Amino acid sequence: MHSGRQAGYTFMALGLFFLGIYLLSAYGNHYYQRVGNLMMIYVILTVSLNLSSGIMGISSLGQIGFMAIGAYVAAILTLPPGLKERWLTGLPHWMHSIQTGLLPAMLLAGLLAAVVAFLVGIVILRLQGVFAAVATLGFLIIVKVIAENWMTVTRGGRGLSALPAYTNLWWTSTAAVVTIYAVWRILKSPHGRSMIAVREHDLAAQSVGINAPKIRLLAFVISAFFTGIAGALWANLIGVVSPGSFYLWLTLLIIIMMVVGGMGSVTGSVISAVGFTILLELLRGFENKIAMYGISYIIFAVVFLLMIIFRPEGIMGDREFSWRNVRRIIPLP
Amino acid sequence: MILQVTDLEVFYGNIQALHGISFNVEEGETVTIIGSNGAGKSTTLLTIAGLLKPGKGEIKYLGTSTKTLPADRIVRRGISLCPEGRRIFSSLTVYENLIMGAVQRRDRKKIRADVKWVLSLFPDLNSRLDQAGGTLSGGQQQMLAIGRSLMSRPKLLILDEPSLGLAPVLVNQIFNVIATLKNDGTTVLLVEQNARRALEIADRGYVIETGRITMEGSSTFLKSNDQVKSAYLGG
Amino acid sequence: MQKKISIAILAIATVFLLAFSGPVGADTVKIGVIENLTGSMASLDQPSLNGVKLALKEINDAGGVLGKKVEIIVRDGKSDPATLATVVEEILGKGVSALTGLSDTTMVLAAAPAAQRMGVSFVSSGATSPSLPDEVGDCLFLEPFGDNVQAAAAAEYAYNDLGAKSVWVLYDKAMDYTYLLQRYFCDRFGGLGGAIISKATYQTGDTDFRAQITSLKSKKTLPDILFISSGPDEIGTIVKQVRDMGIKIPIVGGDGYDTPLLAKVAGPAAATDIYFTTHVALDSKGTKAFVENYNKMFGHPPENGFAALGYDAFKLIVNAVKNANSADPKAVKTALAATQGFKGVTGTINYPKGIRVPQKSVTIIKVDGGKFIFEKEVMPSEIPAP
Amino acid sequence: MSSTAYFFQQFINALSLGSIYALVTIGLAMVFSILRLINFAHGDLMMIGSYAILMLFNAGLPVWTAILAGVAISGITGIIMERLCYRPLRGSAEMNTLLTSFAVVVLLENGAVLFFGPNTQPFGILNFIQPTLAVGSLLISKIDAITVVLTLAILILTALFIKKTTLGISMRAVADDLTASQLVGIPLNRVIVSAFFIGSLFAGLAGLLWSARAGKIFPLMGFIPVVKAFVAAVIGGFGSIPGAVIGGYVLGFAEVFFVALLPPDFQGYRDAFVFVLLIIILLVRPQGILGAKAMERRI
Repeated sequence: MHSGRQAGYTFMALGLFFLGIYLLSAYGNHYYQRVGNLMMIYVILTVSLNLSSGIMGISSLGQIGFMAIGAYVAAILTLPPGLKERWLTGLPHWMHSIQTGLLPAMLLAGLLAAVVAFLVGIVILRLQGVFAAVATLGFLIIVKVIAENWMTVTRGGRGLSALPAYTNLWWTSTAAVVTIYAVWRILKSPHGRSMIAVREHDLAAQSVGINAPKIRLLAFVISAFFTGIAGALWANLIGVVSPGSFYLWLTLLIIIMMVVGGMGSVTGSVISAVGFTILLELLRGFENKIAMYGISYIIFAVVFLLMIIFRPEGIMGDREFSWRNVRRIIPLP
Repeated sequence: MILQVTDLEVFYGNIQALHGISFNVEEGETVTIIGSNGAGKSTTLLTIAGLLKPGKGEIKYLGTSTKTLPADRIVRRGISLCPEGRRIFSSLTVYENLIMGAVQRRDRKKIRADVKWVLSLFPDLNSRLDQAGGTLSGGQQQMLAIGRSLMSRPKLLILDEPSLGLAPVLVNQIFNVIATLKNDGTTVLLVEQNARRALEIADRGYVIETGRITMEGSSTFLKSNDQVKSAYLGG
Repeated sequence: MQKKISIAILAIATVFLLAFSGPVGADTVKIGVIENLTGSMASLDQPSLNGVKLALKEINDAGGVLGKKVEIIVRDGKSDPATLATVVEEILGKGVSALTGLSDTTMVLAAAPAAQRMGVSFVSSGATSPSLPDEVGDCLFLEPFGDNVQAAAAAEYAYNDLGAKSVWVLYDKAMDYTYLLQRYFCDRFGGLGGAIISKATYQTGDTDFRAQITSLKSKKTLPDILFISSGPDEIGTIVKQVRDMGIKIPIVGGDGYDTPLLAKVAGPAAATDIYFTTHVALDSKGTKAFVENYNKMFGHPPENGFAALGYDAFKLIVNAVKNANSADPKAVKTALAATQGFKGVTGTINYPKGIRVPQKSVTIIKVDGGKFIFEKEVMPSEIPAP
Repeated sequence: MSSTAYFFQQFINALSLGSIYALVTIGLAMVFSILRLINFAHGDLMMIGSYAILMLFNAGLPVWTAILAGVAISGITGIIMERLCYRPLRGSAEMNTLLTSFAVVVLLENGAVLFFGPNTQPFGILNFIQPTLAVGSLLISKIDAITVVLTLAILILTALFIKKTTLGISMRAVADDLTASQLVGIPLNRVIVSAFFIGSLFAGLAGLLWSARAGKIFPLMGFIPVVKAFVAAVIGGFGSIPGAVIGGYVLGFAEVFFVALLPPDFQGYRDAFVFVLLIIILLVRPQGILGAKAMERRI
């Protein structure tokens, strides 16, 4: 198929997507908007996790730690100055009077998460497989403990509240599109091929001149950047950040979304994040109907177990969406 | 016929390693399979031992199919594979390694007697019974590996490259033991890169190349065959 | 294959969108109840929901309000702020007159802002941070007293009635409630002239407090009392381990102690010489009926004080609906803010003008041999600023 | 209290905490050494064991019968878990089995919430042995004494089992070389099931001791001990059973003395400290502090 035509389709699809976003923000009720926002944030989280874990093959259980860092950075930046002065006495004085908007908060959140990922990555990425998983889980717990104890900067277990509700569907959907595009481009670039090569065979890749530690670190840092941004969006969506919010449940949720979508497939991650957000809402509805609270997580866990036993490669494996395949079933012009 | 392999095909994922090989071993015989690296020798043996599952074909042991049995059941039936690279349990003692060879047996007294018997075959191990397997020298490890295989009292002993990487003196020692076993009536299937030695001891042999049997015959025939000579016996 | 899946997902999504956008009937008064029925907060919020259900039954048995039946819309927040923020929108979309539930400040902070934006009042049934109403806005009401009130009452009781001049403090660092409670306590106790010997901390979920207790034992001079600021799940274990290690000093604490677990986990021998502040004495006349009815409905007595708080919070809302003579959220809010002399199980609620933390008296309970004994009802003379 | 007495008191605290960690860690390490599976659901076996004991006791069984039956139920649950969740995944990627164990955690914990209710329940069935033992100025709670003695007895039995019995040697052989152990005819399923069973029995027992110390049980009680056991396993060199025991005690001592020796403002950082320790050990001595050479190739 002609590449110009593919680009045309893509722009049309994007146009439709944003039209949908417009309709939802203008006419949808708050509940659907909220679900839509969370869906977009889960898309960002899953796609960026897929970069480091699926495509690059780093077994990380600590991804949500970067989200926590992003969320706290954004929370501190966007917190009204009066509250900042009262609560966050450990901040440098000049920061008390600063209150940024969402965009700078998001970018700084992403950057700081990336910097931390860089430092942590240098140390932890020397480990492989389950040991990397254990160490990154350790990182997640360390982040939580610091958030719980660094009273003068994070306000401890009480968390930071009264954050301005900057986040809306335009922000989350744009950030999601940017994340998907960026990860897609990386995947299709020489870097992406190096990542897959290192994942598939570390030594062989090194022998053809790929700097494996560097490429692993790169994937880890970029992934943390987008995860940090998701954290910032989350903070200004929910309006309160606390240490317990960024912990095992979210960790498990996005890993499951990634695995079910297909490790290595950006398309799979998007489908899966969207699908699971809806599935979880449906299950919640079901749970309310029969008033057996907790059953939704049980079903969720069983779905995952069945999936990993009978279709461990996930919905998409490592295949990607292409207009060519779409044309096979739907006659596009 | 103790072992009959027919049209065996084995795949690693999408890659086909064996393209339908057939051979057989008669009771009391010593049969060798020779071939170069990657020809499919070890794949064949691991499939017989039940660690790899064949895509197609049949493996019959004493008349019944074994291809769906798990590895431990195959050992219980009387096939014992001494794997390439020895693979002894390095953190277990020599004695424990031997006991593990008899893990399928319940006759404690006979097991003890068999330990003595194995030690008589490999006297070097005698003084090292309590030493960890990993601390043995290469030759001793090979002896231990063969000894461990013998501990299940196999009707069919399969040896995969028993002389690989050993000094000539040790190679002699290993082959002497194989000769002893042969004389005692044990059926032996031997895979060797050292084709000369293998054909000296074996009654018959097969040549395997890229997953296919390309030649078979008595040892004398193979030894005198020009192709075998140039490819495996160093001209 | 993946196409089929995505089509299926789309289909499901459509069904789901339709299913949840049904018309809102006007024949009942709807009240939203948002509780964490699963996850870490469930042990506080499930009893709270039970309290709501009991109140609902009583109200509807008595004919409802404004001639209509009352209906509750319950949603589980799963102890997860994102879920809470979502389900609160879902409930608000169904046209509720007011919302209630939740026992933890962080959780309220995740759920309540949406209600504030829509102008629907949210009566927090269990969160006790006195600054909460100001952090959220004029739609947020506390049903219980603020932590500053009960902490001050505890400090004054310890200093004046128990004659304590020094205290050792142990608190849960991971909870807003426990942190604030000990802070207000230390403010007031220090203000009275008492000495704080030292503080130690633990975290929700810990089960071993011996290291902290042993370091207390190593002090040259032991304090007169221990102030242990803990939630209901840990206090029994702490008391047990304190007493196991031979420390007989009186223990003082807050409403987190108000659970049968305290005596059951610690055992009657250990659960002695303990004093705590709470909303109500569960053995007093005013609560007898509540405890009996709860027992009848659920087959067991109230798990903890949150059951009574949930019960009261719900009745408080219905009372406001009655006073407003309307189920309109704005009218209900105005009526709530004007609440005077509402008699609940957990005390009498008045909201002074512009303040949405009730002025309630504090009950002090003494625990002796595992039995909760009503000691006195007090109003602290000085209350630390929120 | 003199400083020596203080030290000894903390020593006893650490010994008893370390004993429970050791018990939990053995099961984790046993399964890991054979399957390379980190079973996060191991902690939930503690929960299931404790609930089973309590329910059987409440149903009128004598204490000791209830305990034996409850511990056995925990062991059987371990076997079921292996059969339903882990066996179908045998041979798949390490990450997949790790995630599966997470899913099992979600399943069991939410199942328990549904089945037993979310509330903390008092666990006082050992209260009849509660009183403390005074030795000089030291106070030793009897449950601590029982914990330490019982753990020691179990450790000795385990050592004998691992060292002397065919099944025990088989476990070590499988841990050593999976392929070779199949070739010599070790029945893999039987060994794996045994490892799960024994590990789960110990988890059930650890659950009993843990719950008796805390005096309460709740559906989510298993997670913290399993994460700690995890750290202990790493300290000891993952998969090594003597290492697991040592790791358990090292962690018990580290935790107690961290809280004992540091000012309260830093006590909250205890878990962060524990995990920094874990990461350092993984990097510097991945074979664990025991440092057996044979462990290195596991990483």
